[in-house]
Amino acid sequence: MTAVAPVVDASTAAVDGPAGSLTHHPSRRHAAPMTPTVWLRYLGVLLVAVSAPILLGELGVLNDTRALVLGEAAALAVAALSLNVLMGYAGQVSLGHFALLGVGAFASSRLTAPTASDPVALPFVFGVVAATGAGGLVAFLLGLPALRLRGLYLAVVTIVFNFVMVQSLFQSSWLSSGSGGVELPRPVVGTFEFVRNADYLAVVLALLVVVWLVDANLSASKLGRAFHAIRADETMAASFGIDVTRYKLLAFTISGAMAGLAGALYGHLFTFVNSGTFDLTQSLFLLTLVVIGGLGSRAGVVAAAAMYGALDFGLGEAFGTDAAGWVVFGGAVLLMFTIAQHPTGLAGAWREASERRHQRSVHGAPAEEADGTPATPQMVDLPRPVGLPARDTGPGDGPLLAVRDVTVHFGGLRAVDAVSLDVPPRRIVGLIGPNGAGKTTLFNAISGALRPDAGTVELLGRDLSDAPAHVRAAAGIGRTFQMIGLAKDRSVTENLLLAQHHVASYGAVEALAGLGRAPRVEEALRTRAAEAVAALGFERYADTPVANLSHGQQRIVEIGCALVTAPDLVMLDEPSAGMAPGAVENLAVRLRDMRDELDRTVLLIEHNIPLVLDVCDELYVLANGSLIAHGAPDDVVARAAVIEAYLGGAIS
Amino acid sequence: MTTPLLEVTDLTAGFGSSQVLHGVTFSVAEGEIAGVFGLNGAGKSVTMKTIAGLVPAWSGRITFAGQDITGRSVEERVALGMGHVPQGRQVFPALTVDENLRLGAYTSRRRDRSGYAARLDEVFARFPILAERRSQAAGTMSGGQQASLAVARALINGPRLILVDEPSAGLSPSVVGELFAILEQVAATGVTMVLVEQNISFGLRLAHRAHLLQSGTVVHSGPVADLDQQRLAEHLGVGRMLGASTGTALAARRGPSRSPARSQATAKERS
Amino acid sequence: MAGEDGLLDDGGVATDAAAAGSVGGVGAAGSAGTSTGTGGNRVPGSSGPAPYLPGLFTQAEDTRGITDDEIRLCTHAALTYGAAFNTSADDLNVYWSSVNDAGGIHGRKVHAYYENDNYTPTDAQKAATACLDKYDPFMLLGGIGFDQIPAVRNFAEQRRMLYVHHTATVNGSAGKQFSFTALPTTEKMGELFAELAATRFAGKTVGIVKRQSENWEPGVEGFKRVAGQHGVRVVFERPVPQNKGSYLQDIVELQNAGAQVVWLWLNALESTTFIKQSKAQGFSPSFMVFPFNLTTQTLGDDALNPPVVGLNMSNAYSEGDYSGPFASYADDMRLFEAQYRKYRPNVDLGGVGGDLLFLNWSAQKAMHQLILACGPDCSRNRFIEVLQGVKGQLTSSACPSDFTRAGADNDHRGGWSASVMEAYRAPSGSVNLRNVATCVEHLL
Amino acid sequence: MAQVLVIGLVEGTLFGLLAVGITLIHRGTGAINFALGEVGTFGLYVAWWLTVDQGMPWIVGATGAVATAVALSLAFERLVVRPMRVRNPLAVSVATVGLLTALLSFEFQRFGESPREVPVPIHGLGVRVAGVNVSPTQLLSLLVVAAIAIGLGQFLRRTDFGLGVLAAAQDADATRLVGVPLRRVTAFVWAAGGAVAALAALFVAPTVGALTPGFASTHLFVVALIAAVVGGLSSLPGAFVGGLALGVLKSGVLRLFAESTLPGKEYLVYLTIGIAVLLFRPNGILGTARPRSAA
Repeated sequence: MTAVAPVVDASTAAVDGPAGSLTHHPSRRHAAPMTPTVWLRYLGVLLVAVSAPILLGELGVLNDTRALVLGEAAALAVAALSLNVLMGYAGQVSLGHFALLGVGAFASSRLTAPTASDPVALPFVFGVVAATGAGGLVAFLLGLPALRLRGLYLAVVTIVFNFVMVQSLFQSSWLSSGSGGVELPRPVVGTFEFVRNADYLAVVLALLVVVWLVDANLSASKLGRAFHAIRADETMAASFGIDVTRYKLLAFTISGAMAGLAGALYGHLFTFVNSGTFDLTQSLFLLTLVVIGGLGSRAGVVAAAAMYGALDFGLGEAFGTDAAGWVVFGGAVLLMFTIAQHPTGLAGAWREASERRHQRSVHGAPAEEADGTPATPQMVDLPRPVGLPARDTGPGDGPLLAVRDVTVHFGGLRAVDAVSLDVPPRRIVGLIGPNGAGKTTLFNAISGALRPDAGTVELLGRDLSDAPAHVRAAAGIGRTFQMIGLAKDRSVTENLLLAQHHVASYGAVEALAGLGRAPRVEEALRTRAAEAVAALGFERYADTPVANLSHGQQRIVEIGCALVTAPDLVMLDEPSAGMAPGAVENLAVRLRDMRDELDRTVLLIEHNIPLVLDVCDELYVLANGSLIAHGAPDDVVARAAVIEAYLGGAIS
Repeated sequence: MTTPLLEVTDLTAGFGSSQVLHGVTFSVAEGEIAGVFGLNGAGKSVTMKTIAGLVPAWSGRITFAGQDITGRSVEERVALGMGHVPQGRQVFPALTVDENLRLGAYTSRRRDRSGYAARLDEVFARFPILAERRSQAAGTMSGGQQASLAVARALINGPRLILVDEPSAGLSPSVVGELFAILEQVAATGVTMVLVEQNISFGLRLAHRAHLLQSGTVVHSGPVADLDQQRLAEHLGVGRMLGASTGTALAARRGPSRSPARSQATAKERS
Repeated sequence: MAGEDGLLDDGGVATDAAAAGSVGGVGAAGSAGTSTGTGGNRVPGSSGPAPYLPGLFTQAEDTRGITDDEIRLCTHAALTYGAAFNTSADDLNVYWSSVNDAGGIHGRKVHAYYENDNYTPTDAQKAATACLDKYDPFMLLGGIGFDQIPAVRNFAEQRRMLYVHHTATVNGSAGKQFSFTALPTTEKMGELFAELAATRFAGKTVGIVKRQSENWEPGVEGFKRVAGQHGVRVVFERPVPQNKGSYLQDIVELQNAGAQVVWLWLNALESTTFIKQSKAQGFSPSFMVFPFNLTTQTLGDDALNPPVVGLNMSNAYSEGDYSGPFASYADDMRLFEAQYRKYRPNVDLGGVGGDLLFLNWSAQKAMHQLILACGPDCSRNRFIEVLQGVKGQLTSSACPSDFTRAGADNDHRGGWSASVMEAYRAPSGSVNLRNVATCVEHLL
Repeated sequence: MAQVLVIGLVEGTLFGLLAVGITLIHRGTGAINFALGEVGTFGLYVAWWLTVDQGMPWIVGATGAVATAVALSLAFERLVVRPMRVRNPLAVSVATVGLLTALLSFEFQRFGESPREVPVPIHGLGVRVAGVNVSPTQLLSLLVVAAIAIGLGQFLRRTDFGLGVLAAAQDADATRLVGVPLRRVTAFVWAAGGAVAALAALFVAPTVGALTPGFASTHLFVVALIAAVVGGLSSLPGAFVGGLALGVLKSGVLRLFAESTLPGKEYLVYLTIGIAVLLFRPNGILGTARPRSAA
């Protein structure tokens, strides 16, 4: 068989390059902080969620069949929320998610179902807790390969995972009784047994409200923001101090815990499940719900689950239970249509509609002022956030940043060849050189975005050579990217909150519960972000998704984000690229403000030579990976060697 | 002046919300070599991609060989006689030299397959290195060899116009010299070329007319001959920096007097 | 694949009434024994509610689903033939249509409803819940489904609902209040299969391929117990998960073990696939399976030489063939075909589902006797008494049941006998099944 | 031992057939077509209707199956993939999940779960190797795979359009810049994928023995996916050999751990292999390292 030549398939770089991502629903409002009034609202909803089904059950309006269908829809809603955390927020594809529900259900059954061997059975609550724990643990294990795999390749692993659970573990004798399945008895409180589906529905709805609250807390905390950043661009996330590995595993664990809970609720609803209940077709159906609902939108995915419940119930009443098959068929066709035409799903369509209405009522979209140059914003001058070492404003003796012999090579090519440079405190140092000279590679080696093959990097005497990017960010390096490192589908304020990730000092559990230090710290971050927005003169755009701003405005927001945690060193990668000439003048003013009024130290890559000559105190010139000049800007620029490098040299 | 082979009027284009081209206008006569120069981010590549059809134009008009091709697909423009040496060469790495060339002649082979053999021999004669490695996978060849394959791939289709996008990018200085010789050969055949180049002195040595691009608009168009160092520096926004060395490049240019008119003559003989 | 106990345990439509087993021609005798309270027969439709017979159900629960002019039954079963075979409720109610046209039972029309349980425990509970809410039936009936029945039994016990179901395990029925089965237990079927092996295939080695599930495994223990006593050599035993798909490995190991008889303790689809793959390997032992025309007609000639044999709780059916083993219940078959010609002429009785419709028809015929015996003042308690008091003899096509024999520990099981069948080439050309022995308790 | 090998190879051809289909579509579109098995099964239902129901010869059924599968794939590309605003491999793959679920639920509703007799190209026992029968259909399937790989290989290499297909997989923009109509190339890739799916199903079904909805979309598809991954999702022969390897591995594992009652042991092995290959050899065991272009 003549081999068809193996082919480079750039579009799906196996391990690193993401194979693209699904379109996500960019929410406009940043999540509301957890104030007491919000708590009361949730309490109210919880009361209604519990009392309504019981009342309707009593009146006979909600008979067992209707309650069963609504119960299933509610459990699916919890499952949809869990998949939404993983795929919608953190962008990790999971096509085998129902297996995690199975883990929850079987774990709960192990504790709550009386069997011949151990007739004593623990109450429902233990089952739910065990299910949540087991779901989280197994999801954590599933998350480990996800650290290296992305997009399609992760999808393949999750599908096989689903298969292994259904074909092997869920039918093994120690977990279940072969294909016969297991029993999940209804909860009993004192003498009252939740036999009636309407009563059990109250339990499911109550837990749905709790999960919704947890999800809301998550979105309003640094967890949600970190997940969105990881989905948008892992390098950018690391530059804001996010430990991508830890937060990815956290996303899997939280999602898995919610899935385990959903599995227990689902299992106890039907009181009897077997391995077939959690097979691949169910996982794909859950995916359909989440994508149709609108990836990334809490309300969207729950609405999709409710829609399924209503349809399944309506058709069931009208045409008998066979009709459920057609609901699945309809869902599948809707999935294809959604992905093709409305990738942001129901939520997206809803938002676009409300936005159009909003548009008509208010004047035009937030556009840049006529003359193209926004009000001259000041640089963000904020006191150093609590918890960070006080900024070194004294006349430091050594250089703020010392780079020694950094070498980076890709394959045979030496991108950066033993480069050493010093950045003295409170100075603006420029780094120029023709295309492909290795400037950005050197930048990434300093900021930790890539690991150099040799050389050291020291900031204020602290050796950061082995530190990963997020540690260097926390150590006081703020940076921007050539292609604007921001979560573009989130608002300006959200990005400024995201930028303060490494100073958000509270734990994951506090974030999820919305208690402990979380509310206070979040409040502090919010005020700090508001001050930064005011300083930048962007009040009008506070809630505007960054994607809707002009290129120049996005660049200013990005610089604001780099400054919001008052870093010692600010690294800017071609800030003037793509800026209109007027904006470039503005940029020069602001760069000088950083140095003179904010005592910041700046390392600047730039192509705009006039800007460099105007602003920089010192200048390094890089060509073909090695330094060819260093000194005062006017002197360096005039050197023949520099011009030679720049113009590509005379033709031999 | 004969009607221009390629005419671009008030072209605007960009990506997503950020606009890159703010109204580009220039035209290229048959047989002429037009250089499009500008610093990084001036919009050179976007101009080429919009002319090629890869990037949709927001507004403005592009006419080629007398036809308005603003809305036409990439494939149709190639069939009309537009050849491309894309940025970064973009040869097909896993296909052999022979196969790359055969794909290059895709539209002409569909019209008449008979002429292909002759054109292939002509290309191999012009690029002996390619003849020697004809069955080698393109991806395993050096930068310079890939550059010549990319040029040959465009030539073999018998195009009326070739768009050459930053051919020297990423090549070591020594190979740039080789590439210059190749492009000189192509220019000698009288085919019309639009050359985009970051390496300005390289571009100036080849082009008859230069169009200077800054922040998405053409700030100056004119024959290379009457470009002097001062106006060039000013237009390119490179200011003081471009002191000495461009001067020498221009002087070298003026040596062998090459006006566009003369190369037009050769173009007529060939067709 | 949608998990379910087995793709088509016994061909989809196996409904309930076979579960009710049959009652000998009890007729008048039965009813006399029951209406102790009021002495003589009450004229149907006369005033005053039926006297409450104290028992399992409270007075309020006792007469739900039954009025003077109607009795409602609801069945959960795998109606998954899909539109291709257009199994609709009307196809399954031909017997009741004729009974109702003739005035019903004690003046009551019988309304039977069906909900699809799709072979999965979760859908089975959806079906059972729909049964209760939509129709508030007198009785819930469970079609064949080793995994569905335990799930719905669980549901019925919690809701104090009278539930009569198909085969289940011994300890499955133990301690149950509201659930009854008139069919042999899983263990009993295993024992009978062992006796079949000891008699028809005396001296031959046996290989077992069994579904790995606590609802199936007891049958194999029953088989091995009896096989040990009667010198049946089991040379191979292989548990398989649900819908394994490819059995190549197991087939080759069976051949290596030299099994001459293979007992497929699997559902209809799995058995069909297994036999097909065995024949492809040139391996033709005698197969013992759950026998349905669905399997034999899909296998065609592969179900012959040697003929597939099996045990079932009702009689074989082959359209238009009234000779030989069919003769003893030929008039029932003719009545069955006549009624279908009258009420549902477009149903293809010769097709894959024909024997299942006949099984369902004859089960309804047996249920008819039970309801008749329950008398005009029928109530749930009275029905249970009739059911448990039954000591019937052979009726036309369902095996007799006897609830008294189970003894004090569990009078909820009444099935003790089954029929032996083998595949044969029917006059119509398709490969159907025919009885070899009818309603036998033991083969040894 | 030979027996384990032969069993493995026989089952391996099933995985290999589907894996070739998965790889072809991945090469052409960058996406994984999760509906590949089901498109083939749908075609098989058409073949069943033509042959078993209407009594036509097998070849008529097979043509019907291939035509249906091609039409289905083209319709999917035209109606779902082409109008996609955000078209990246992941979005296309998730869209194929929609196609899989739609076909599966349609088949359940329309044909029900009852097993249907499978149209078989050549009857007869075939040849006996180490105690295992290799049916004529399985032998034929080897020929079919060879024909696909060689035929496709020749078409792609020899014809200009075929070269365009190969080029499009490497660099879509550059392909358009030489004048190749990318739209028609994408349509061809989906159509070819559909045809291979139908052929795979036609030759897998006789070995499985019964036709039911989703028979080629669950067990077989998942293992074929791993086989394609082992083949680097880029080389057709690599995918087929990957399938054979997994088949042999499965029969080995089942024979070795025959006593343990843990069901589905082979799937545990598949999961570990899948992850290992994706993490450490993303180009697959047979896929050669990517030729670095000098740029």
